[in-house]
Amino acid sequence: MTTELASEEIKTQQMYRKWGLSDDEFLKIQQILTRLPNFTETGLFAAMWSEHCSYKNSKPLLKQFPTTGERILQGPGEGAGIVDIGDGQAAVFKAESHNHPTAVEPYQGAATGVGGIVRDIFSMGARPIALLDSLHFGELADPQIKYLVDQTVAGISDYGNCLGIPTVGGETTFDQTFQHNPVMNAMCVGLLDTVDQQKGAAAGVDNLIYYVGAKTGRDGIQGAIFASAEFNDQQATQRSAVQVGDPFAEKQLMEACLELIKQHADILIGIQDMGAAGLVSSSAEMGAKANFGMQLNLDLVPQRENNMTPYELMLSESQERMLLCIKKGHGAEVEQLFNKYNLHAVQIGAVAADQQYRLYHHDQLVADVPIHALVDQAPVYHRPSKMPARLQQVAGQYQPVITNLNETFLQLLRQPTIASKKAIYQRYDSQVQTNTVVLPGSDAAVIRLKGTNKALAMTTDANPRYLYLNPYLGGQIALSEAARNIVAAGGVPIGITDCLNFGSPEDPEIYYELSQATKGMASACHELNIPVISGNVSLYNEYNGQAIYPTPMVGMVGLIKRLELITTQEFKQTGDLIYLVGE
Amino acid sequence: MYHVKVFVTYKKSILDPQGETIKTALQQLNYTNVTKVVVGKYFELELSATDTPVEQQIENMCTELLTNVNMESYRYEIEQLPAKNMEE
Amino acid sequence: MYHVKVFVTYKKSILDPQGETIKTALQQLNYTNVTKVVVGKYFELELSATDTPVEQQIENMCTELLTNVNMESYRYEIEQLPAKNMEE
Amino acid sequence: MEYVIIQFPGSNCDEDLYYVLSEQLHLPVVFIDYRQTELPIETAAVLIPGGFSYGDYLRAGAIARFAPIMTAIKTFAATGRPVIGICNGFQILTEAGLLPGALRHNDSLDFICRSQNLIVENTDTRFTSQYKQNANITLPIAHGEGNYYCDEKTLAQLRAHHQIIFTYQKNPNGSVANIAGIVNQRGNVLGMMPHPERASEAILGSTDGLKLFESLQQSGC
Ligand SMILES: Nc1ncnc2c1ncn2[C@@H]1O[C@H](COP(=O)(O)OP(=O)(O)O)[C@@H](O)[C@H]1O
Repeated sequence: MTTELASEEIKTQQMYRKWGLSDDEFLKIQQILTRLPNFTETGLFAAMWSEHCSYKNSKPLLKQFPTTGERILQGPGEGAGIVDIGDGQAAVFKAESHNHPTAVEPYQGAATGVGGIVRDIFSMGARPIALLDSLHFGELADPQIKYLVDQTVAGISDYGNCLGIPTVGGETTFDQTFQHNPVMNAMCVGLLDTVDQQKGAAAGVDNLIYYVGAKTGRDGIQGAIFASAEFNDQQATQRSAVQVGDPFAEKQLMEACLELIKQHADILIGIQDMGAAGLVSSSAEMGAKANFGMQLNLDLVPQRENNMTPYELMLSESQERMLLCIKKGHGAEVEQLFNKYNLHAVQIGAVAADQQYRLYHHDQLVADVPIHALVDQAPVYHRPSKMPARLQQVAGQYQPVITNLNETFLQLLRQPTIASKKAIYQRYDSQVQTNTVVLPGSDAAVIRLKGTNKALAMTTDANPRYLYLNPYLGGQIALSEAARNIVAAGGVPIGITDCLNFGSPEDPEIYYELSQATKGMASACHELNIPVISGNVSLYNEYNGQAIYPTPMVGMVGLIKRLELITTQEFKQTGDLIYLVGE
Repeated sequence: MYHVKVFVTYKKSILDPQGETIKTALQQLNYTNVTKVVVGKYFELELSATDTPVEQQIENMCTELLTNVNMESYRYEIEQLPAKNMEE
Repeated sequence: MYHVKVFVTYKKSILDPQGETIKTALQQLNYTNVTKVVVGKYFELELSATDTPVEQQIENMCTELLTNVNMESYRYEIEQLPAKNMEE
Repeated sequence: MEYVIIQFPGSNCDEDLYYVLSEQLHLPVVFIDYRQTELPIETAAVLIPGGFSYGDYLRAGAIARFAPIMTAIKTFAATGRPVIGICNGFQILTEAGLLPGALRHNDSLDFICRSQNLIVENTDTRFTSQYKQNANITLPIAHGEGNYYCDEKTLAQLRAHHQIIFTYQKNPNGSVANIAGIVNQRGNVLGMMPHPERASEAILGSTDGLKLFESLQQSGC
């Protein structure tokens, strides 16, 4: 077992630094609490104030994006965004990155990436109807990259296929810049009956906090801790940042949650996925959003391993778990429903009147902090920005030398980035649910909506090379490419989600890339009148100080108003005329 | 010639969904005395001697290809075969 | 308490594409002395004693659930554990 | 009479089958849960859908075959009434011994999802009467363990009794004798890897699968 440092030792040994908190941040926590945080509390703050949970580095930049519109029922801030598509229905979508886990264990990393994004969608009350991905790897000639590609694709395939959600599109590029830092982004689209719309909020004193799904183990506990000194090698190898996905459990969890939402709306107050920073982020966010406090008894958390500490229980990222807020007095109904699906449903706490977040373990109060401090009071940073040297030079126009046009043409087509991606997408079940009208291989995939004459078009696009050369223009191009793909399928763009995959924002040159890319994206959003309804930020994609090319992935959804409008990209008949349009 | 058996299982902290599912299935088939099931991979290799000691070769194969040391642990048994016993 | 290891592989007459793939991969990693690779499944079970002899229980589990006798064969090793050794 | 679709934990083509039978063919359909021990008295045919029962952990279909409803299905099949297993349903039927042989991992080791040209080898069954003998049809496949295996003796029997119903024109997965679908000797239990329910509407690119359900309907069930 871990020896937990006492408050004084945390401060004097500055061990919070290993968890990613700066001296200033630690001081700020001290001021909020008017005392020193204990070990568990320090861990809670470190997780909640991490970039992943707080967006402390990217928040000011994300503000540039338009996020509202007539159709927007839910913008950024929930599990996923929601766009009204008429007839009492809405499209729900979001994308998420799983770059680091994919680098460490490609199969499980990619699989659990899919699992996480799917939970975000059904937690909003929507049935997931499609998955897409955006994959960027090092050069395919390298056998290790081949293996990485194979395993990543296998992970996405096995997880999505098992859930019965078609994977209908994506993109795949290869470049040296991703050699040690692959990018794996997954996007999920769901269909919501708007009456079922949910929020991840826990309101109403004494209402019940339910833990449902798989047991908690020591997997995925904040990666940083493995480097920390108080673990010896032996322990380090016994613990792992890698999480193993259980798609069968997730399928059951999805069906159970959707049944709860559809048939027991009266007792369900809030529902949220336990994603990054597991139990702490889901519970604290649910309480803070509703402006209530919460108390949890950690002894009640279903546990897969013995002697887990409060710190481990709160920060575990075990998969396939959800947190529910249930109306007081209705716990038995929930337990019955989840038992039917052979899943745990355990009350672990209740909503509190004050805005305090309290954890009990073995009858002791082990954490007692203001809930808003965890969720809303993370510092926000406006980082210094500096134009990278390469952009300051006026780039000479590259003049390709072509001696044999045919040969060059064939060489281009042979480039893995340009060549057909059939070998990848035919490993995904793209047809389950029998709605996929346009299969992968065209510009955007098209999913018809049964019972209506409508369909949704969807695509993911990023072009890291353009962004490397000009982050602002590249950001605009990513958005316009996605929009062209939607329009080419017969759709009108209704919203985007994004994943911002960049290096360290603490490097002024990277921050410049990030701010310029988002600025470019935002300007294109305004120009095309497409709001951003959800997204995800993945920073620190670096290896030995070398960052990946700026890679903002745009996931776009379009509404096809009538099925007759669906268009595919192939030439249909000899003699048909070919036009080139645009500038 | 060597005949080598390699056993790969998840490390202890790692969820083993297959093992859990099979345990439940066995219990439902009335093998209620089964308290634990772990599912792993099993490899049988045949290889001829080289300059590198066979143990070291196997160690390397395990860490390079057969397992992901981030989440799996391995064990192996090496048996030296009499010459001319290449096919079982 | 018993600790049982079960090994399941395809029957000999059946092609093992996984084994072939791994053999090729190993050879590409310059383990050119590897002449054969068989891939199988590996189970570790823990069970307590019952009225039925443990061998018979394991035989039954293998034929009923753990293998498909149409295409797989199995082998097992049973080890009796000293009492009070349920957790590793 | 009603058509019964069995729902196992992890089934995921159940709704797709339901949609075809009820929306395209306007047949009465019910779902039956795997924990049930009886089929409705009015059952005309049992359909076991595709998906990943129990996550396909261990082997596809290996755990589902012990579900309580399987006993009732065996009894039903023994009376000569029709049972269809599609994809995971086929895997379950072989594991349960209702059909001979077994399904291995695809020889590529990868999951494959694509349209596949098939030959209808035998139209003298209640599942294929609406097809033309030796017709070329196109149905989607979507499986990781669809590589049919049986020994020589079983294969000779399958041939002798015309039990091979669908074959692949080009073998996608390593199946013995290009087998994509078979019936039992009595001819009332069909297992097939391709998905007819995914090819039952023009908007999805093919209606070749619809004839299978129409055949069943015509046969008077
Ligand atoms: N990783 C992937 N997953 C699913 N589909 C993919 C993937 N990569 C590419 N595709 C599909 O292949 C087709 C071509 O992709 P891409 O080369 O990115 O096209 P384009 O250059 O036209 O945007 C698209 O239909 C896309 O959905």
